[in-house]
Amino acid sequence: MTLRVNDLKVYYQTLRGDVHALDGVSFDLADGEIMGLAGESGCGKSTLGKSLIRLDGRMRHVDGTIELDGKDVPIADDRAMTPFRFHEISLIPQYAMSALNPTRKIGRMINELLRSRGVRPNTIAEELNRRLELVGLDPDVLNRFPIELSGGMKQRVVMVMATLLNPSLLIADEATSALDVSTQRSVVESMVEFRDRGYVKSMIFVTHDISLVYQMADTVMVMYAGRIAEKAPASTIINDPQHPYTKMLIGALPEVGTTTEDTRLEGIPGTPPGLLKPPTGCRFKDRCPIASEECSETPPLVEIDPGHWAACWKTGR
Amino acid sequence: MSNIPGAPGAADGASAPEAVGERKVSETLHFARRNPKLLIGSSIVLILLLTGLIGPLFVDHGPNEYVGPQSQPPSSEYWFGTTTFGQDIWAQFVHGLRSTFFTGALGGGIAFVVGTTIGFVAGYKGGIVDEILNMLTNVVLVLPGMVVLIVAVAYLDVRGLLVQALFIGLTSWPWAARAVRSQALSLATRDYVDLARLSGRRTWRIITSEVAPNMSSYLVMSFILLFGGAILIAAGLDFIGLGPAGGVSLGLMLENAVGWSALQLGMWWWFIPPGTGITVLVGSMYILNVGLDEVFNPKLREL
Amino acid sequence: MKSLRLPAALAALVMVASACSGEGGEGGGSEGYPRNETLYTTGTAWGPPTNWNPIMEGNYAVGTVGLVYEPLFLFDPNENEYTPWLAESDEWPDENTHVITLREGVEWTDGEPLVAEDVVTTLELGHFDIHYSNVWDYLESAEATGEREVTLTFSEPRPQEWMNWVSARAIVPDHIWADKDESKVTDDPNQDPVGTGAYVYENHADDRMVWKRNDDWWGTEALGLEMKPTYIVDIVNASNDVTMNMLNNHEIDLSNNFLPGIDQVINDDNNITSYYAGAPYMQSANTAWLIPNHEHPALGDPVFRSALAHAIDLEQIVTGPYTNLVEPADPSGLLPQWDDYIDHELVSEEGFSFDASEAVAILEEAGYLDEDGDGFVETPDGEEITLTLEVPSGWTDWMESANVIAGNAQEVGINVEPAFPEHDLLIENFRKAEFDLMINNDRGLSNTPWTYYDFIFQLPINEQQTTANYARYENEEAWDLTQQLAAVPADDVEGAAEITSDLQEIFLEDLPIIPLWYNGMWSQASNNVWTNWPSEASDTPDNFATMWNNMYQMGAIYTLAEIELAE
Amino acid sequence: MWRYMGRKIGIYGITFVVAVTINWMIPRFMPGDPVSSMLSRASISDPEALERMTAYYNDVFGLDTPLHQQYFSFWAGLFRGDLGISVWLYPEPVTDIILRAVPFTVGLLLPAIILSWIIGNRFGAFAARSKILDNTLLPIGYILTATPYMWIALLLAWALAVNGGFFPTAGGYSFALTPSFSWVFISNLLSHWFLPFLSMFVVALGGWAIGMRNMIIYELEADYSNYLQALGAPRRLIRRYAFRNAMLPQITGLAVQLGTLIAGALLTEIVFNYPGLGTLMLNSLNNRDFFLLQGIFLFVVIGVLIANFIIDIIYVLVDPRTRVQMTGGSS
Repeated sequence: MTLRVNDLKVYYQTLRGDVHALDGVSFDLADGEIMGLAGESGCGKSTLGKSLIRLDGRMRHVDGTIELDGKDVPIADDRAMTPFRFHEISLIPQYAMSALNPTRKIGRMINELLRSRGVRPNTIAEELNRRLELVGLDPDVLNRFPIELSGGMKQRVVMVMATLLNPSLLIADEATSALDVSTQRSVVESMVEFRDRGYVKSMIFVTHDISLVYQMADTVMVMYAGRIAEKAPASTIINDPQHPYTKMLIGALPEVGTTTEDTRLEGIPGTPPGLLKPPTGCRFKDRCPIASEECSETPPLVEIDPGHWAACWKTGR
Repeated sequence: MSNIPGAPGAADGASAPEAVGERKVSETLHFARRNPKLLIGSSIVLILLLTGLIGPLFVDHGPNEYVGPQSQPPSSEYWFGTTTFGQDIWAQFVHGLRSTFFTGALGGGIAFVVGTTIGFVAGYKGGIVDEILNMLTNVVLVLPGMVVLIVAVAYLDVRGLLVQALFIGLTSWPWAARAVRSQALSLATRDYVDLARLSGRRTWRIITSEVAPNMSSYLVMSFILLFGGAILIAAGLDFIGLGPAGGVSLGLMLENAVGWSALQLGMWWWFIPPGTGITVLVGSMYILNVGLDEVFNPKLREL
Repeated sequence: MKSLRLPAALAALVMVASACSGEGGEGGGSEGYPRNETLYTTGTAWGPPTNWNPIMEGNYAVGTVGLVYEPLFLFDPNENEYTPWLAESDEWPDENTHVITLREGVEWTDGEPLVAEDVVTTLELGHFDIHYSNVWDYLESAEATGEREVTLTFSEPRPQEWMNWVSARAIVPDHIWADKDESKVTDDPNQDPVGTGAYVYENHADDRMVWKRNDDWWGTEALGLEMKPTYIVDIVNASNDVTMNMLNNHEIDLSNNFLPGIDQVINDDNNITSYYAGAPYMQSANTAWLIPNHEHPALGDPVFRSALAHAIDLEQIVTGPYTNLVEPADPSGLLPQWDDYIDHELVSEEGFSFDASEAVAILEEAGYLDEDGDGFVETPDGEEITLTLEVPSGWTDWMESANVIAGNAQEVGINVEPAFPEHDLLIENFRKAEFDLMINNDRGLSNTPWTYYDFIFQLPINEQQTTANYARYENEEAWDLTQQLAAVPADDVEGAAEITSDLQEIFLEDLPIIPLWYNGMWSQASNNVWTNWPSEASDTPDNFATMWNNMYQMGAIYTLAEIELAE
Repeated sequence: MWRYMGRKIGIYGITFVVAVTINWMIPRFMPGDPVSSMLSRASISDPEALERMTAYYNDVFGLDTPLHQQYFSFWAGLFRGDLGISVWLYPEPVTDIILRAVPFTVGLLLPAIILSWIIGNRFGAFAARSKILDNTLLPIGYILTATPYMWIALLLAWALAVNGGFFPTAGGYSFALTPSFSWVFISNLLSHWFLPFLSMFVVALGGWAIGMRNMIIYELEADYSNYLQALGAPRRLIRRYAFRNAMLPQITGLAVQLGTLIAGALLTEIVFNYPGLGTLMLNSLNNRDFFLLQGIFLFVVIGVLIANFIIDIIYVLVDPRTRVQMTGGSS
């Protein structure tokens, strides 16, 4: 078991009170597992991605634990988290295009980063070149400035850089959304390859593009309003979703390539509840076509089939 | 001044504009009320403005009249003391504040109008118009404004506040134009502007109704900076004797104090108030501006 | 900490610099002029010294005439006497002939002796267009009638005017100047001046002129005058406050500027003195006049001018901007040094004084009434009167005075607004009669009140009035009298006074221009290094301690010999 | 590469032509006449002589030729380095007068700009470190940059020279000295230089510190900073990057602020009667010396253009982004 998240609660502090962005999230991630994390914007999927590596200034860890390879991950303590970062947990950010210091040559920046994390760059230089070649980049990019690279090249550089220390967990946060379809494909393929070669043990792939998830992910987790709605192997989610929300989500997809964000799920009437004062019970009940009285109780996340978890009173019986 | 990023949150305009707008306003207000920089800055500016507006009404003699004993230090009768000739320095100060505000507002205002107009048009229109306006901006930007002002103002026969403000306005707009241009440039490519363009609305309407509101905070801050800048330039001109003839301003007070050897005669009450007035006024404007920046710009709120 | 390295370096720099300033403050060091051999003056030069050509009046470094080049006579305004200087003696065989004998043993600094030809050549230069070309209007010939004897023959005797030339103009050496063409004479900066005087050129920079004593000067032997300072460093005028500061620190020995507030300094610091120990502290140097443009319908009317004159509260100006550093002028406008020429009886009868109600009465009587109720009078024809009083921008004391005068005038219903154009613009405007009112003091103390009356009454009126009668006042009788005054022998004070009395009658009747106050012979001295400055006290010298242009020729040169090193 | 530089040079060229034209135009189309001002000094009473001399000076100053010819001869003179003859300091050539003043102004400006820039940037970066520092240092910076140059000069003069007596109040060097390469002279020069320098330095310092503080805060919020934080890079490394990147807009700021700084130098010189271009400009103004005023204006403009050009080159050298674009790197 690589990662075990237990009842994680992370709130955003705002003027009007706490936004319950993650409100009791529990799941496991197995060695070698690539998990797609999907849901509408604002459902907490990015918050989950961030929480696992670094809470930003307004995020507050309220409750819950995280365990990585049996070790406790102290996400509330920024300083204690430092040893985990990069070495154990790494990130390909949403903004990979601008994640590199624009005024440093890429090689130099990587070296400086490595050195600051206690790694002698020359012990790893060869590996770096090999991995660059693996993703189809000339090692000469190290002598270039970020501005000289195309978006896809930068993306791949970030990918190589993020996984250079063979982390246990890689979080890819909307890592491909800024790329065109063919580049997306090759980046996704590289990621799978990295997992296969053991450069990363497991991966959480945050995206709104379910079709992309389907191509690469072993499992898919769907979140709704700060909670997990359903988690299951990718094919199950696509072909046999159980949670009404997942069903509507999949059903609302007009075709491959269109993103959930663009369509705004017009197929599902209503809007997600505000997370400032989340409603009691099932958070989907107001939009749910099959909601009934019992939905005013919070449904637990239960394993309805092996590896298939859902949080709905109507499933799993 | 290129450090103020584009209007945030412009992307989600369509979903629920009113609700979002309202929330944004109330949020801004909330932060505004809690920002010490904004509060301190604006209250000082306000106090000085009120002093300039109301103060003269409570002084029953003209600022240049010989009313009291000569060279008196501050006293209960003459709060800021008197000049070598027995003029009431408090009277000069309040009148001076008034004209300083006037020059600043007018000079800054003219620069603002010219700068933003050129910036908007250049950024929005693009192409050859942009090319020409940008060239113009760069030329005026490179020319040392104060020196041009000195040369030009020196040759004027009649010097008044109005003319001074006009000249200041006409030379200090370039950076505003440059900054507004780059902002407008990024806004002009946004969807809703495209939509407006497609629907055949006139450039001017699009700029005023679509582009400008989205950078209103930015514009407010530009105006304040131009305001403060104009005050400083005017003070400089006044100081070298190119101020309005027969008028009163804080810069002229400084000039007079120096000209009549207030430093050597130990009459600190003559040159401290006008200099402090200018410094505190402009400084408060700058601090107010940082406050505004923090209020408008969520990224800065956390610091 | 890297970020602290630069501030530290800066702090070190501060310490070094302030250490240096201690050294610099003493004003000496091995390369400097020794403090106790150097006289620091200021208040004479308004710009960097650029030439030493005594013919380029108004352009040469002050001191070029007086210290380097010398005149034939000095004039002593206190005693009203001419003292032979380069001349040894003179006589007037008849009213059209003046014979001047030069002093023996005077040498130019290049070793050549002073000869009669030098005087002739100097006069001959007047055939070029230079400032004294007009001597040839009344001079017929100048001849060297001996090695050291010059005979001047006049076509028209104007002794007052001629003696002005003799006592003000410098003689240049024939052996250098005879061969110069016109452009050389009028444009050459004359970098290496060869004179006869007590000082020679030493050095100059944009902000200073340095003269060095001529130890072979003839005057030491002939007159027993020993110039005390080895060096004179004449500092180009800075602003009032800078000068005041240097004086306070005794960095300068003599300031010939108007320094506002100097009365406080004189009272506080025993080592800074002026001619009088109390107000007005200074002697008078010239009269500041309010000059109306007679082409203006109201200002052309003597009655209106009289009303204006009565409206001005001179006391307010004297005590306000000037803090009693000047005195109100006599209604005749003549300087106190010309007391003999003032007809006091006439003046006390006909003279004006400040009386606002009188001014209002005069206006009313003459029909200047405020019919339209705007608070200001109109002409009897009902024309609005709006007058601008112009003084040069930056002349702070005058600007302030103009404000006072405008206020005074407004109080009696005459609409006067002050304006401060650039000096040269003002000059250009008043020359062309494009002004209403202005303050002017172009003429100063001289050997004869003729210079004043020439200034007031000169005719004819030209398209441009460049040196006199800016008011454009036309009175043939007055001009005739002025010309008669020019012809009175220089030593005939009584004869002159008779004519000036007639002139004063016309003047007070018509008030072509209005005398305001006497500008001071600004002079404040530090006694730290040099003492025995002229003052009203009986045990000190009485010459001027003012080194302005033309003042050396009026006795200021003696002051350099009379001052003494402080103990 | 050359496109970028060519463009810049093009703009500077146009600016220069505009400046020269403005410069040539202003005096000629404003009221006032240099020749009559010249003659007023010479006190000529004879009207005929006056006329002859007017013609003479008109000839010297070239004012009696048609306007377009004046314009071209103005340019021609410019290329010969001949800016005319001063009216005020007749008959000295304007160029000579200005060249005497330039070292003083440059000696004041250059150290003040460079030192205030370097130290101000460090202070700004330092202030951005924590909220407490930010809230204490920042208002000081704003007050400094809001201080009129002449006022800080006055305060310093009052405190350190008039009252304290630590420094001289006026002039470029002691009146007792003649320029030489001696310790006495140089130390004296420095003590006269210090206060004007200090007042310029202090005001400029505030501006740079604030600029840097604002820049660095935006840099610290930039994506690459966030990413480095997520990868556990130490604060120090991130600050170093942010500082370096914030420096780049500050270099451009140097060019933008140049005009203000020069204006500040002029005012400061006037307060201290420092024998540089500012004092000279005031004198030429008060004496309506067109040629001198024009000359000073041109010198200042040329100085600004050269400085801008140098700043451009420096910018290209230190900012890889422009450098890469200039060498034609991809996209």
